[in-house]
Amino acid sequence: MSFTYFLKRAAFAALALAALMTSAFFLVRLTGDPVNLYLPVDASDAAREAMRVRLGLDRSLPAQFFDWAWDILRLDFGMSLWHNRPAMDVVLEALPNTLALGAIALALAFTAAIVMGSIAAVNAGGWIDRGVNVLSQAAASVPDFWLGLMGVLLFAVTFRILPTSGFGGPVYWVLPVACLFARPFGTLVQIVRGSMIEALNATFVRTARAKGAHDGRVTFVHALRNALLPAVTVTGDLAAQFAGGGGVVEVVFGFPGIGKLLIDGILKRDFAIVQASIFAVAVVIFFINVLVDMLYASIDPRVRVE
Amino acid sequence: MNQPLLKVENLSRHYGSGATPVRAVDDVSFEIARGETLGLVGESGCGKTSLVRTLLKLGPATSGSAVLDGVEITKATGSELHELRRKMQVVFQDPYQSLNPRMRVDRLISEPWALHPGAVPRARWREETVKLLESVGLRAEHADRYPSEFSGGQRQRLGIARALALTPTLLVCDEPVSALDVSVQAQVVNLLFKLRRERNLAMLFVAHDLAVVRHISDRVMVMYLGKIIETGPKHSIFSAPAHPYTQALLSAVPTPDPRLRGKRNRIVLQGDLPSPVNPPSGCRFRTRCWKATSICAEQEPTLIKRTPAPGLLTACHHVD
Amino acid sequence: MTDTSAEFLPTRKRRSRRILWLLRALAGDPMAVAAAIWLLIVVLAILTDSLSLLGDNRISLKARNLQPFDFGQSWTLWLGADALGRPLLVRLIQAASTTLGIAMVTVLTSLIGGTLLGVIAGYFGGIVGNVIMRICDIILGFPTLLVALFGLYLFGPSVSNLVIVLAVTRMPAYIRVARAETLEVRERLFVDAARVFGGGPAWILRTHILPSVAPTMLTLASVNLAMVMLFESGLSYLGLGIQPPSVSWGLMVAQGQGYLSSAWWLGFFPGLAVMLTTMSFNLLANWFRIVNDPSQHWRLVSRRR
Amino acid sequence: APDKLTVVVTDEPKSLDPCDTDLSGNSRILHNNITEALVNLSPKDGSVVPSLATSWRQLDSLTWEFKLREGVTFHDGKAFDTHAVIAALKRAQDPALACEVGLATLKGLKLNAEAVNPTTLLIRTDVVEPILPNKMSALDIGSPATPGDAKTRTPAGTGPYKLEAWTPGQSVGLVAYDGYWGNKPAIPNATIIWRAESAVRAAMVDTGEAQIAYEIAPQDGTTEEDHAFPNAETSLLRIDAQIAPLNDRRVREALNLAIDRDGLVGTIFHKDAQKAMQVVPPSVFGFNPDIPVWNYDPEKAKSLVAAAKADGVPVDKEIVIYGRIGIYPNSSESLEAIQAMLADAGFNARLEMLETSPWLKRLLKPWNKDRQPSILQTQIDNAEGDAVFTLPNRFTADGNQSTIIDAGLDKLIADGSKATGDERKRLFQQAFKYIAVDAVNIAPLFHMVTIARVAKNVNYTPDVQAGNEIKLKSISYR
Amino acid sequence: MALLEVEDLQVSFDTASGRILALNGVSFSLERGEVLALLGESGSGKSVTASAIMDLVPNPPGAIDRGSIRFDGAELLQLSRNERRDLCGNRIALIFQDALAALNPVYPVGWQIAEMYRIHGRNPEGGLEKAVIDLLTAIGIPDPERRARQYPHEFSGGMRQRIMIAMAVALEPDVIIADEPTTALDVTIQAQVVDLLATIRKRSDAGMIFITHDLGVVAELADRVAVMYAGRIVETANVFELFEDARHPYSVGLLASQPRVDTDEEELAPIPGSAPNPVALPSGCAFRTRCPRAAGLCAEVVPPLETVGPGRQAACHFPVSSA
Ligand SMILES: Nc1ncnc2c1ncn2[C@@H]1O[C@H](COP(=O)(O)OP(=O)(O)OP(=O)(O)O)[C@@H](O)[C@H]1O
Ligand SMILES: Nc1ncnc2c1ncn2[C@@H]1O[C@H](COP(=O)(O)OP(=O)(O)OP(=O)(O)O)[C@@H](O)[C@H]1O
Ligand SMILES: [Mg+2]
Ligand SMILES: [Mg+2]
Ligand code: NI
Repeated sequence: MSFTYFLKRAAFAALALAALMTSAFFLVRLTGDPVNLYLPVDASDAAREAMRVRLGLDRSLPAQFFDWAWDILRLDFGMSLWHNRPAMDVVLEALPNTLALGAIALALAFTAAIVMGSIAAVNAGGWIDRGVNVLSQAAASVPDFWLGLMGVLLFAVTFRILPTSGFGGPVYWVLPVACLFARPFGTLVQIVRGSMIEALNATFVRTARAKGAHDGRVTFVHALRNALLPAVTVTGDLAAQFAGGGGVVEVVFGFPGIGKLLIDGILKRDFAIVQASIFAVAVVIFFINVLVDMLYASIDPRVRVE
Repeated sequence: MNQPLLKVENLSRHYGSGATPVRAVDDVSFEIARGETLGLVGESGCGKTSLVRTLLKLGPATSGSAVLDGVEITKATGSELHELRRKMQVVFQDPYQSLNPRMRVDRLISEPWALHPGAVPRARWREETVKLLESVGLRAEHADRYPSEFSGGQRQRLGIARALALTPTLLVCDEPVSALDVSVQAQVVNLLFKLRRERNLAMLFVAHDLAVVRHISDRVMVMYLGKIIETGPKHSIFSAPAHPYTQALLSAVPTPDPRLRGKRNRIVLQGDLPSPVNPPSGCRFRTRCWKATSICAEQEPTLIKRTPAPGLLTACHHVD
Repeated sequence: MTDTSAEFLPTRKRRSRRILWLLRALAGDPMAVAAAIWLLIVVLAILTDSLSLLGDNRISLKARNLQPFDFGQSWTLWLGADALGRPLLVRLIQAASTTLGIAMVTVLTSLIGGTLLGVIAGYFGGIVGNVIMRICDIILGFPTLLVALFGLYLFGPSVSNLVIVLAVTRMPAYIRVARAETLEVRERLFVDAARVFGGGPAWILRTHILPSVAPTMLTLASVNLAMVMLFESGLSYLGLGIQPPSVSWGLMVAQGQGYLSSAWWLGFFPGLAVMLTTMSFNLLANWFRIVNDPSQHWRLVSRRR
Repeated sequence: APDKLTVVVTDEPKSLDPCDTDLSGNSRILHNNITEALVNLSPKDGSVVPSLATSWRQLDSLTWEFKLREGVTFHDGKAFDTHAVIAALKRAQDPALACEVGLATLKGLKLNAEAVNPTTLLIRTDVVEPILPNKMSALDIGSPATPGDAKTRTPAGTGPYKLEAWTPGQSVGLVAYDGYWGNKPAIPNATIIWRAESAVRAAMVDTGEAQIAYEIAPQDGTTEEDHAFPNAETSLLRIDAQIAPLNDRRVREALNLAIDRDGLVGTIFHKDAQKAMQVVPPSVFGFNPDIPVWNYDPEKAKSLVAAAKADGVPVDKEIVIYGRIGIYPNSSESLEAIQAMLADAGFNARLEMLETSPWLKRLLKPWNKDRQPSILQTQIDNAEGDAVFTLPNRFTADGNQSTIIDAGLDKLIADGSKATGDERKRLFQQAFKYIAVDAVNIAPLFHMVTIARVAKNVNYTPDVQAGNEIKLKSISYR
Repeated sequence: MALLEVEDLQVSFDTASGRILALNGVSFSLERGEVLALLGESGSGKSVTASAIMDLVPNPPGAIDRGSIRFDGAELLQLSRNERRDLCGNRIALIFQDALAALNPVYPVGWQIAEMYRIHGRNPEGGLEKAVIDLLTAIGIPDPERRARQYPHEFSGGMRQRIMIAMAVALEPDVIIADEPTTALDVTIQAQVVDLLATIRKRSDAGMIFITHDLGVVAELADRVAVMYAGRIVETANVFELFEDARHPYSVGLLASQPRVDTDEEELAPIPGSAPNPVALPSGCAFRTRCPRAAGLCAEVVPPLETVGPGRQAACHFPVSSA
């Protein structure tokens, strides 16, 4: 992957980002005025109006937009109303948590899925395959928030071996990771299994067998690398989704990540936070996509020509 | 009637734009008379399908003209094009792909009529379908099946029946038998042969199997890398080929006769077909030609009569 | 290149053969059978409910948080009662019709819209196609949750808005698949053949492309049904989807959360229902895929090793 | 005994600025832990007791004098004196800062402070303010080093604890302040964390993750460790009395009669909640004990509705019940139940649960002229103990959330606000009676209780102020 | 004793439409240094025969029901999986039809050739790298050092097929099975590949099974021909005998339907009808529905493969007599 290719992609991503941010700007503003939320209900109309003026919300939308766009160009995302701090600071505090959470969950899911999916594919049709199939379908179908609640009920409330929620040392990560793990794991097992079966039936695998390669070599050297591509694609998509926050799971566990920040930001009409998070997430997604492309190219030489 | 049915002049078809387009068809001229069969042979990737698709107006011509029965194909649009379509039909290579697997045979065959209201009144569709099926050696009850229920040879017959539905004057066949087994291939070749005679069809018959071309064509055209390098009546081409490529092509065809093994003077060409993106200068065949000299790199040979063989036009500097 | 069925059967016999084959294929996959049975139960339950055969569903604060598995009670109370004393089982069934109804309508909307847009983008390409695809990119650029949040905030959380929002967020997936399929089908020879016969874009889209794209889209839809259910549950859980007094499984889990340690069954059963139903859709979609892919048929018929 | 205590609350504080202590989330952490006010209110009877001020008196109707405690220093080393108070008062009233205290408690009042000497302070008001000391209990005094043009996240006060760290999204840590003027707290380290879910908060005390958890839902608050205390909140439904059919008094009365308050208490509401007949709890100055409680009488409700209908009131019109998600534990269950009760009485009522922001749109004016008839779920808090903190604005014609427009009531409230003593009490009682009995634009529900779960080994009994204060210095391990 | 002897091999597949008997009692033998052509229409079971020998029949849906495959005196079907793997590539090598699909797209071709040595623990003289480059040179790939590092998609069809061949002959196996190695190629490229195979067979004394449906290539390369039809071998004969004097009506039809490039003929003589449905083969002789000589007996009794002349056999009740 050449540097110019990277630049091209970056340019395209920047365009998309601009469109994204613009639509975010207008969408966020359509969700309503934050003033009521930030003043006591007893505050006078004058006080409300004063706040509107202070936040620049009294001006016309285009005027607000140009100011805002100029600020964004200087990477100034404004102050968070709720946190009383520069919005980017708040976002950059939450982002690493989310990324770590997503990365751990995905890495585990990916590894486990490769192993289980391959085993199932090698034994396609057998009872191991059926077992893995049911397990992975269940994992792919379980609502993550429910899994979280039941995890809390079981491991925190009943057995008291894990904290109910919150953030801190490794024990605090167990339940959120487990919840986020389930769906990618289920999906990936299905995908790995499918592409593995396909790869195992491919002519080049027959070639490998005809060459006298033993099953392990056939499976892991020849089939797996070819079967990896769809799994990598899906993992990339999932990673992009996770970059936007573990959403519901973060809420369930009070995990201070970008997903919770975003949800709170919207509920609290904290425009700066919402926009800064969207921006940060979009940048992360861009890098995830580049990474996936690089991974792709390193796995499959046919992609490299492009 | 001296007017040829189809007259193609300096036709080119390039894919992609910019500095290095794929010159799939490059400056090709030829004619087909009414009732005549022109065979087109060449290696894979030499531009046969591209030429066919340009003639059928499935893709735009880059330059040049093709006139069918007085109508300029490359410029035709709207109702003119619609009328043109009736005169010119196609049989594709792959009988598994060219029939929509979700349509029943009666619908498949009547699709041209549905698109040309007035060709055949709806009430007679069934009757005509049966007639067509019978003319290609199928039976009436086959009209209620789906294509997947037919064998390859039968499917190709369906394709032919459908192509004949609008009683065209020119039938373009893009490798109609390459996907078929030998025993079945012969059936289809015989069928085409018979139909051509019965209906006075003109045909452009594309193949890379020289034996089949020899069998069915009146005239043959050899294509190499987007260019026609030799053309002429079948007998001239097959018995006195003048272009080294034609010679090599003919000699490379294995003869089903073990006694000739090792006795024939076989020419085995070295290397592969060069890329049409960046074809060799001058004569395009020179990179694989054993006769090539410096002139071949400098000057492109024109397609002219160079040998006493009747009607044979050759594009080579080194015809002896 | 083998000809698998050169011998012909009358149409009716062929159809009954197909049904037989489907049954045999279903029998070959016990999980699919289980899934089908579960979905059947759910559908039957919704039917009985819609015919109001389920009896009393009134609030009864005295029966608040009644324990489940007390088989001495009327059968509607076997799964206990909710925080307002309504039989949980009946609530679950009512929620099922909301959840499934929303999923169905959503999937249908995005299926139809997405397929049309995708097919158009794929067949015509050009500016229209580009615009459609760029809009898809933008929708996909937002975290899905965010689009949903925006949508529901803009228009207020109501069932129809939920459907619209979910349909819009899911649509890009359909558009992409439909476009990819169309790009592929467009290059097929039978499409070229139709063009040679004089078929215009409308004809080709209607008679050749849409029918060819349909099976893939239907498979996608069945998988999506599961996804939409999960997503709706998630949104309702966050308080953005279904609002009380309407009820959906996700909302029931959310409401049950407040009773996690005092009445676990309030959140447990609806979540389980989501999981089982989602899984059933996934399993059936899987089965459907295999049934429609001749190269995988052996999975369903043979057990010989 | 352990030296650490963890308290779990519902929300992260919005700011930790001393001028924002009107928000209970901020106040719980700051008030009397980090920062202190001149005076405190006694949890027993609501009387004003000394804190940073040792004594005070009214010099004339518009002037008050406060004597400040000596030898007090802020956590940042600055001395506590009149300048600090003047600065704090200025900040609180600065419109640019939009402080909660200034906008809510001190609203409508211009305060002018003047230092006589470092320990004597004069405060002048622009209108008569009989309960100025009471109001001063809401004004926390931060260090004069607190920036004047922005809110702070690192407050320095005079309280027994100083802020150690605020890790956004996670916790606020407090440590005991060695230079505190009063008694040393028993527990040197305190952490405040927040979790949105009642069940989780409750479980955290069980698992030892926290020692005190507030706002436990009634269904969880059933163990010995759970303490219910009245929290000065009164839940009610505000009736939009201007839109038909709710503009008919009989219909509003019927609404009240149709609600089975006895059925709700002990199930959806905690058993210690008291049926309310007016919008303030009995502890508030001005509470009127003579207003009768509504009885549950669906038959009478039906007949009232029928009578209204006979007079051409469009009683079949759909009435929306606007609820706010999470306004108190079980808020949507309570409305679901109420909706069913109304339906039983023949009302065509539809429930709509709203997030805070859209709910505020319904709560606050301006309202659409041709809006639907509606009932709004709300609750009114009066921890300050005087009716003046409840009546104006909510029930006066110029109020931004009032559905009553009644000149007589306005006058009652205005007069009461200026009066003192029994006269004040009488006027306020009259106002409450008018609202509850004559205007009937509310359906009072309950004087609410909050449940706090306290670990067995912790010595802490929440009082009426526990909604706004965690009196950390009084907490100890057994 | 023959190098490779296949006897009464039956292979079946379970499919949705029923069980397919892909091989229905196939017997033939291969001598050292001999080229045996397996000739037959699409679907006649040629590839399945190769798969069965290489232990590549996918199970499920396929299974070897009965029969024996003896290689160099050992009964292959009784060997363990690993023992058979050790033979594959090492002593019996397979060349696939579609080289693009048969080469692993994600590894360089040099690596894939070298893998052959690695799997069987061979250490060629001069090291792996040299062995690979030597092989590539031998099959006529220019610039072998660079080419060895390239991936399959960077080669032309002919070159890929030659790389497959290089891989197959790397360990100098005793038997080479080539499954239609030239079918997908153009005539000029096909000529190159056929030449390469001819060179290889001259150089080594390996036996070769050459699967094709191209009579021309058979005439060019084969010593002996086995004609397959619907999962059976219907005729085996010396290549000269077959072309001059075929006995089975199917062989005769095949020869007659082939158009020739070196002569003119007015009308081809196709075999009527199409290949039978493998799920429902006609009773008795599977060819009878298309056979001009079919009689009542053909529908009842499966004609056994009988000797009809010195070293040649045919499975027909009414063989065409040499006239
Ligand atoms: N749509 C296209 N875009 C770009 N290049 C194309 C396209 N179609 C064909 N080509 C290129 O044009 C050249 C001629 O292709 P064409 O399909 O006409 O060859 P052909 O002679 O029909 O080959 P075959 O015998 O394999 O059918 C090839 O190099 C091919 O790669
Ligand atoms: N994996 C499989 N599953 C089901 N049937 C199979 C499978 N492989 C082969 N068959 C069937 O076995 C029969 C013989 O197939 P085979 O591939 O040996 O034919 P072939 O002679 O090699 O044909 P071709 O010339 O097309 O390569 C066919 O009827 C085919 O349908
Ligand atoms: Mg072609
Ligand atoms: Mg084969
Ligand atoms: Ni989610």
